[in-house]
Amino acid sequence: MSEDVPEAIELLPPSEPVHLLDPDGTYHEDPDHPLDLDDGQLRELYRLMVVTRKVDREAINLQRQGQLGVYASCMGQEAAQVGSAYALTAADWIFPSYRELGAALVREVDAVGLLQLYRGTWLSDHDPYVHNFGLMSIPIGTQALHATGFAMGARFEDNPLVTMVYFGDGGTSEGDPHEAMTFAGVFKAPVIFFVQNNQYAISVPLKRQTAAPTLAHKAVGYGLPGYRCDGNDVLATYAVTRKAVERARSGEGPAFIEALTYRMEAHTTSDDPTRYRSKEELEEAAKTDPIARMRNYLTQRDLYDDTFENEVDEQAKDTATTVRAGIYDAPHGDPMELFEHVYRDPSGYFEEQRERLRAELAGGEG
Amino acid sequence: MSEDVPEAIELLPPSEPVHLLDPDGTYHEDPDHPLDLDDGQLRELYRLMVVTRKVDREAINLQRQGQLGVYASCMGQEAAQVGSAYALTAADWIFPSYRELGAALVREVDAVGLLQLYRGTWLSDHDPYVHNFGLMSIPIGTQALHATGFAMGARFEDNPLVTMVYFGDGGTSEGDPHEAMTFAGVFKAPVIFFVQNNQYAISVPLKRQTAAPTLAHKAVGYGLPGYRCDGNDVLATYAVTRKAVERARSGEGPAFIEALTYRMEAHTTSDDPTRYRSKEELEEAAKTDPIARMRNYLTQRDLYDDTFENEVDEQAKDTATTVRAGIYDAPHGDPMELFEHVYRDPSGYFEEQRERLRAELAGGEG
Amino acid sequence: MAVTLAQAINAALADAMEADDRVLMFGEDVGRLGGVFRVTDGLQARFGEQRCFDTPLAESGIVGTAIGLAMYGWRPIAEMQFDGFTYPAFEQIVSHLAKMPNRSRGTVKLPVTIRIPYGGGIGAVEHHSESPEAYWAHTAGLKVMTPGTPEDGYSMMRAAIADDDPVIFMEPKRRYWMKSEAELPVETEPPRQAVVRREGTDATLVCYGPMVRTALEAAEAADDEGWSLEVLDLRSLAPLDTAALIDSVERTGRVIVIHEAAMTLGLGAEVAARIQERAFYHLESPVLRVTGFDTPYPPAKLEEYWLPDVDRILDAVERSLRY
Amino acid sequence: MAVTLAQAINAALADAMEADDRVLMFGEDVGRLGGVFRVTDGLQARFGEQRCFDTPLAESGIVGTAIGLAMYGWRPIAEMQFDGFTYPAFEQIVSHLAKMPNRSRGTVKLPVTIRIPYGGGIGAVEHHSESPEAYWAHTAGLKVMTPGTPEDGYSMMRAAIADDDPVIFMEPKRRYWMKSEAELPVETEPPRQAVVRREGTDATLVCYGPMVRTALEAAEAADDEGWSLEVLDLRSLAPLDTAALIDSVERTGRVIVIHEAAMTLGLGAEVAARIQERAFYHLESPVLRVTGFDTPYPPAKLEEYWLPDVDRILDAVERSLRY
Ligand SMILES: Cc1ncc(C[n+]2csc(CCOP(=O)(O)OP(=O)(O)O)c2C)c(N)n1
Ligand SMILES: Cc1ncc(C[n+]2csc(CCOP(=O)(O)OP(=O)(O)O)c2C)c(N)n1
Ligand SMILES: [Mg+2]
Ligand SMILES: [Mg+2]
Repeated sequence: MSEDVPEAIELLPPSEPVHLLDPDGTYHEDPDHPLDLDDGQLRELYRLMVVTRKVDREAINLQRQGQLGVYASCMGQEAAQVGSAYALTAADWIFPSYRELGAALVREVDAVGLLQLYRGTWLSDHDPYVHNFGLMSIPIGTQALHATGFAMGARFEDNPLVTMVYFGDGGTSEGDPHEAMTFAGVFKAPVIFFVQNNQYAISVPLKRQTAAPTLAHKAVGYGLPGYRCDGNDVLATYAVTRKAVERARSGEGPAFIEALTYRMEAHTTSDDPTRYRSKEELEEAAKTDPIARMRNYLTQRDLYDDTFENEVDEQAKDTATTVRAGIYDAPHGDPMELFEHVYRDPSGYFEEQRERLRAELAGGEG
Repeated sequence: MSEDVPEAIELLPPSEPVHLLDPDGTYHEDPDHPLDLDDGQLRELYRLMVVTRKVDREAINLQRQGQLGVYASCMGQEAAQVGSAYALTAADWIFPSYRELGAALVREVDAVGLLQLYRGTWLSDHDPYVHNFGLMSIPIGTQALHATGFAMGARFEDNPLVTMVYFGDGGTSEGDPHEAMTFAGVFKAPVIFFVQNNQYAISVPLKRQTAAPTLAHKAVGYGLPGYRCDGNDVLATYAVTRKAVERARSGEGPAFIEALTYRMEAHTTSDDPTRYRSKEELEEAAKTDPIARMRNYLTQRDLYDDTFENEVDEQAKDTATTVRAGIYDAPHGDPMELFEHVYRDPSGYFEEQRERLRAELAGGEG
Repeated sequence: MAVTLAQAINAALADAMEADDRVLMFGEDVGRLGGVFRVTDGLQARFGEQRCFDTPLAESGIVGTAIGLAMYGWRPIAEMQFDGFTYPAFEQIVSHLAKMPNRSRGTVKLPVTIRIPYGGGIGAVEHHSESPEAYWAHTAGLKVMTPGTPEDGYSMMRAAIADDDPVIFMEPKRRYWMKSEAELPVETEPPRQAVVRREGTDATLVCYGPMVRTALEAAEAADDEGWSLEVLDLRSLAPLDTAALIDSVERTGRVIVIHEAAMTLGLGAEVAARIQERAFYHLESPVLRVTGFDTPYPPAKLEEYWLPDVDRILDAVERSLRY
Repeated sequence: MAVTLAQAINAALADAMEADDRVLMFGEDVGRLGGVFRVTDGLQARFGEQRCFDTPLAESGIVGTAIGLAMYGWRPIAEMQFDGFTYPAFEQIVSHLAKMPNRSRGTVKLPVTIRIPYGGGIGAVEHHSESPEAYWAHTAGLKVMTPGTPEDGYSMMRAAIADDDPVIFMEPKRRYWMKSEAELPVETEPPRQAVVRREGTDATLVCYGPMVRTALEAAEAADDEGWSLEVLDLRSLAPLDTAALIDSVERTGRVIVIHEAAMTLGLGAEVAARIQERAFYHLESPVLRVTGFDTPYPPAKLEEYWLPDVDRILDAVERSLRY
C-alpha cells in the first residue's frame, strides 16, 4: 500500500511552527495557510474558546465542591482543541484523551454527559455515534489505535471520513501511538494524530520525555508528514489541521500535528504543580493566552464589540449554569447497572451475582 | 539530560547507504569512513563470515536430521553481523535476537551452547557474563529495552562500555524498540540499535511493515542519529558501526543503524518462502553476496591466496564438525531442571511438585 | 471426509467471510503465507487483500485497530501468531476489548474474535507453548472458547464470529492435525455448554482444548483398570458451564481437572472452587488437578515431563478413588 | 509514633537506598513530585537524580529497562503509577522478568521490585482501581507480596528489595493513609508467612492487602453475633502459605476468602482449591468467596456496591455457619 515512498524532506516539520497571530492579535499572512474563514466563523472560534474556558472553570469549581471526583482542565489549550476540532466536518470522528472538553464542545457533545466520568456516575454518558465523538480514554495513547482502526475501516469502503485522535506529549512515549502511526502509514488510513504538547506529563517536562528535536520529527519515521503549529493560535491550529484533514480525505494518508501549548492548570485537580514548576514559568506562559490573542485579532478586525462580548459572555455563563445544574441534578448511577453490557447473554453464574446485589439492595443493605 | 537538542538535519540518514565495496570487490574511499583495519583484521572479517556460513549450513542440516527442532538461518546476513560485532570491544555487550550466529561467533560464544535453544535441550546454554553476550530473545524487540537499561546502568557509574542490540525490520514496528529508543535518547544511554533490514518479517515484506522513507528515518524521532549502511558490505558495516560505537562511548549517546541486507534462507527451517517470494528475487539478491564480495576485495588486495583459502576452509570445516559432534553428543536436559532457578527459596507447594516429578522418574514412568 | 482441526477452522473462517462481507481477517503472515499453521490458507486469494491482510509486526496494534474497525462496523477476526505473543496486546485486550461495551453503556459493540493458537506439545522454542487462558478467563467482559474436536473447531468458530461480544478463541495448536470424519458445515452444541465426551460413573475428567484427547485416552486406559471415567469437555472457559460441572459431580462424586497451564490459578482452581461451593456433599474426594507445573514452560526436549499425560491422569484418578 | 502505610513504605525505600547504593528507584513522576501518592517523596532530594528518577511515560520501557539495569548489577525498584497501567508492561513482566532467571539457567539474577498501588475504594476514575494480582500469581517465576499494615509495609518492602528474585509488590492504595503506632525500622514475620491477625474458632476470614482491615472490622462486628472469627492475612500471594491455610481450617473448619478482584479465577479460587485438596475432611462447609463481581470495575459512585464490605462478609459467614 505504501508503494510510492515519499521524500523524507517533505515529511519533516518546518523549522518554525506555523503561526498566524501574534499575542497582540497582529495577523501574518502565510501563503501556505490562507484563511478560509468568514467573519461569523472567526467569531465562532472565539465563542467556542470562551465557552470552553468557562465550562472548564465551572468543572474545577464543581470538583472543589465535591460534585466531581477529579477533573483534568484544558485551560490554556482552548485554541489547540477548538482550532483543530473546527477543521473537521460533522461526519469526521474524534477520539479524545481525557482533556478534550474544548473539542467536545465544538462537536456539541453535552458537557454534563461528558463530565459524568469525572463525577463517577458512569464510566461514560454519551453515545459516541451521535456526535462521532469517542469515549474519553484514560490509558495513555491507547485510543490512537482505535482511531487508526476506525479510519482503516472507513477507507476500506471509500467512506471519505477522517478520524482525529488527541494525545499528549507524554503519550508519544507509549508503544500504542507508535504502533498506530505504523499501521496508519502502511494502510494510508485517514487519521490525524494531533498532539497537544502542553510541555508536561503530570510533573515530567518534555525534555524528560524525549530527546527528539521536536515531537513532529517523529512523523517521518512512519512516512507521515509532521506538522507543527502554535497551539495557542487558533487560526494557525485551524489552518494546519484543515490542510492535514483535506490531505487525508483526498486519500493521501495520515498526518501528525504537534500543537505547542501550555497546561495552565494542574494536571488534574488532584495534582499539586507547585512541586515541579515555578510561578515565573506560569506567568510567562500566561502571556501567550489563546483567548486574549483571538480577542485582540477580532478587535483589530472590528469584529469584537460590546454586543458580541455580552453575547459570548452570556452564552458562556448560560452553558456553565446548565452544566452546573445538570451535574447537581444528575441522578446517581443505578447500582444494578454494574451488570449491564458486560455480556449480551450472561451466564447463570453471572446472573446469580446480579441477583445477590439485587437482594442486598432490596434488603436495604448496600 | 537532553538539554542540548541536536539539529534534526544531523540526525537524518544520508540519501545513500554507506557503501565501501562493490560486489566485484572494488573499494571506494569515503573520507567519513576511513579504513582502520590492518591486513590481519581484514582477513579475520572474511574468516568469521566464512565460518559463520559454514556453521549456519551445518545447523540447517542438523535440523533436517532431527537434531535441532528449528533453526533461524543468518545466511546472507554475515557481513551485517560480523561487521557490526567486530566494531565492539570485548567489554561491550551484545543483546541478540534469535538470528545472530555471526555476532556470537565474533564473540567466541560456543555455537554448541547457543544452538541448545533450537535443539530444545535448554532454554539457553551459555552464561551471558562470560562473553558479554545476552540470551537469544524470541519475543520481537523486547531485548532492546534490556540493552538500553544495561547501557543506562553502565553510564550511571561511568563504565565506558557500549551495548548493541540486534533486531529486524519487523521488530521496528513493535512498541518495545520505540520505548527503548525513547529511553536511550533521554538518558543518553550508550546503546546501538542495530537493525538488520533483511526485507522480510517471515512473509511480510518491508513495505507492509512501514511507510517510512527508510528505517533509519525513525531515529530522528528519538534524537538519535540514524545511519544506513550496505549490510552486505562488511567494511561499510564495520566502519559505520565503529563510528557509532565510539560516539556512544565518548558520551554522545545512542545511535540507530539500518543495515540493508537480505535473508537468503527461509525465515526458519519451518518456513516455506516459496509461498511469498520468487526465485528471481532470490537470484537477484544472491548477486550481492557479502562473502564473495569480501573475497574479491581481498584478492584485489593480494590478501587472498590458496594458503589462506585452505586455512579458512579448514577452520570452517573444523568448527562445523565440532558443532555437529557437540550437538550429537550433547546430553538431553535433565527433567529435574524444570524446577531449577524458578525461585531461590522455593515454597513447600512448589517442592511437592518437584518431588512428584522425582518420584515419577524414579518409578521409571516419565 | 476426514478433516483436521486446522482445516475445520479454515473452513469456518471462509464460510463466515462468505456469509458476511463485514467479516475481516488479519494478523501477521495470515495473507499470502496463509498463517504459520496455514489456518488462513487461501482466504486472501479468495476474498482479496482487504478482507484478509497482513499487518505490521505489532500485536497491540492488531488488537487496537481491531477495536477501531469494530467500532466502525466491521467484524474483525485478529490472529495472534502464538500464545506467548498475545502479551504485548494485553492492555488493549484487558483495558479496552473487555471493558468497552460496559464502559460505553452498551453504545459500542465489539464483535471481535481474537484467534490464539496455544499450548505445547509441538516441540517449539520458548514463548511458543504458553497457555494464557486463565488471564483471559479472569478478565470480566471476555468470552473464552476453545475447541477440542474438528467439529467444534468449525462450529464454535462460526459462533465466535457471530457473537456480538468479544471472544478470545483459543486454538489447541498441537491438535491442528487431529482428524475427524466430519461433514462441514457442522453445527455442534452451543459453545457455552460443556459436553460430555464419554460417560462414566467413577470419576469425571474435566478438560478442554488440547487435553480433551488426552483425557479420552486416559479414560480408555482406565477401562483396563476397571474404572469408568466420564470426560467433560468445557469448551467455554468463560463463562464456565457450572451446571454441567455440578451435574457430572452428582453422577460421579469425583473430579480431576486437567490443563496444560500452570496449576496455581489455572482454570482448575476455579473449577475446584465452584464444585466444592456448589456440590459440597456430592464430593467423595477432593477435586484434584493434573496440570502443568508452577514453572516456566520448559525446552522442547523436556516438555513431555511437564505436560499432563495419561499416566499422570490415571495416577490422579487412583488417588481420587482411594481417597 | 503514628505512621501511615505510605510513610512506612517511603521509609523502607529510603532505608534500603541508604543501606545499599545499588538500589535505584524510578518510574513516572516519582522524582520531583514524589509520586502521585507521595510514596517516593524526598528520595530524589536525598539520593540524587540518578538514584531516584523520572522516566518517559512508557511502562514496558520502565520494566524492560529495569531488567537491563538488574542484569548490569543494579537493584531496581520500578513504580507502576496505578494498577491499570501495568498492563502495557505485561509482556516484559511475564515473558522476561518472570522467566529470565530460569531460562538463563541461573546465570542471570533479577533482583527487581515492581511497586504497584492497587485496588479500589478511593473514588478514582476508571483503570485506577484494578486488582491485577491474580495475573501475577498465576505466572511462575514471580513472587507477589502485599502488606496489610504499615509495619508490613516497611518490613515486607525491605524484604522485597533484598530478595534476589523478582517481586511484584502490591500496595493497597486505599490504605496508604491507614495509621499504626509503629517504631521504624521494624521487622515483622518473613513475607512468605501468612499471619493470624486475630484468633477465632468458628470460621476463618482469609484476606490480604486492602481487605485485612475490612476483615478485622467484620470479625469485630461478628463478635456481637456471637461468632468467633479468625483473620488470616496472606501477605504473600505467590507463593501462598498453604500450611497456614490448612492450620487455620483445622482449627475452624470454615473459610471465607475475601478480595477485591473479580471472583472468577481470583486468589479465592486458588485458596479454595488448595484447602479442599489438603483439608477435605476438616471442612465443615464449602470455602466461600466474598469478592468483586465478575464485571469491570465500576464508576466511583458505585464502587461501594462492588467492593466487599463488612455486611457481605458477615452474610457469607452466616451462610457458612448455617451450611
Ligand atoms: C498507560 C498509562 N500510564 C500512566 C497513566 C497515568 N497518567 C495519567 S495522565 C499522565 C500524563 C499524561 O501526559 P500527556 O500525555 O502529556 O497528556 P496531558 O495530561 O499533558 O494532557 C499519566 C502518567 C495513564 N493514564 N495511563
Ligand atoms: C512479539 C512477537 N510477535 C510475533 C513473533 C513471531 N515471529 C517470530 S520472527 C517474526 C518476524 C520477525 O521479523 P524481523 O523483525 O524482520 O526479523 P527477522 O526474522 O527477519 O530477522 C515473527 C512475526 C514473535 N517472535 N514475537
Ligand atoms: Mg502533556
Ligand atoms: Mg526481517
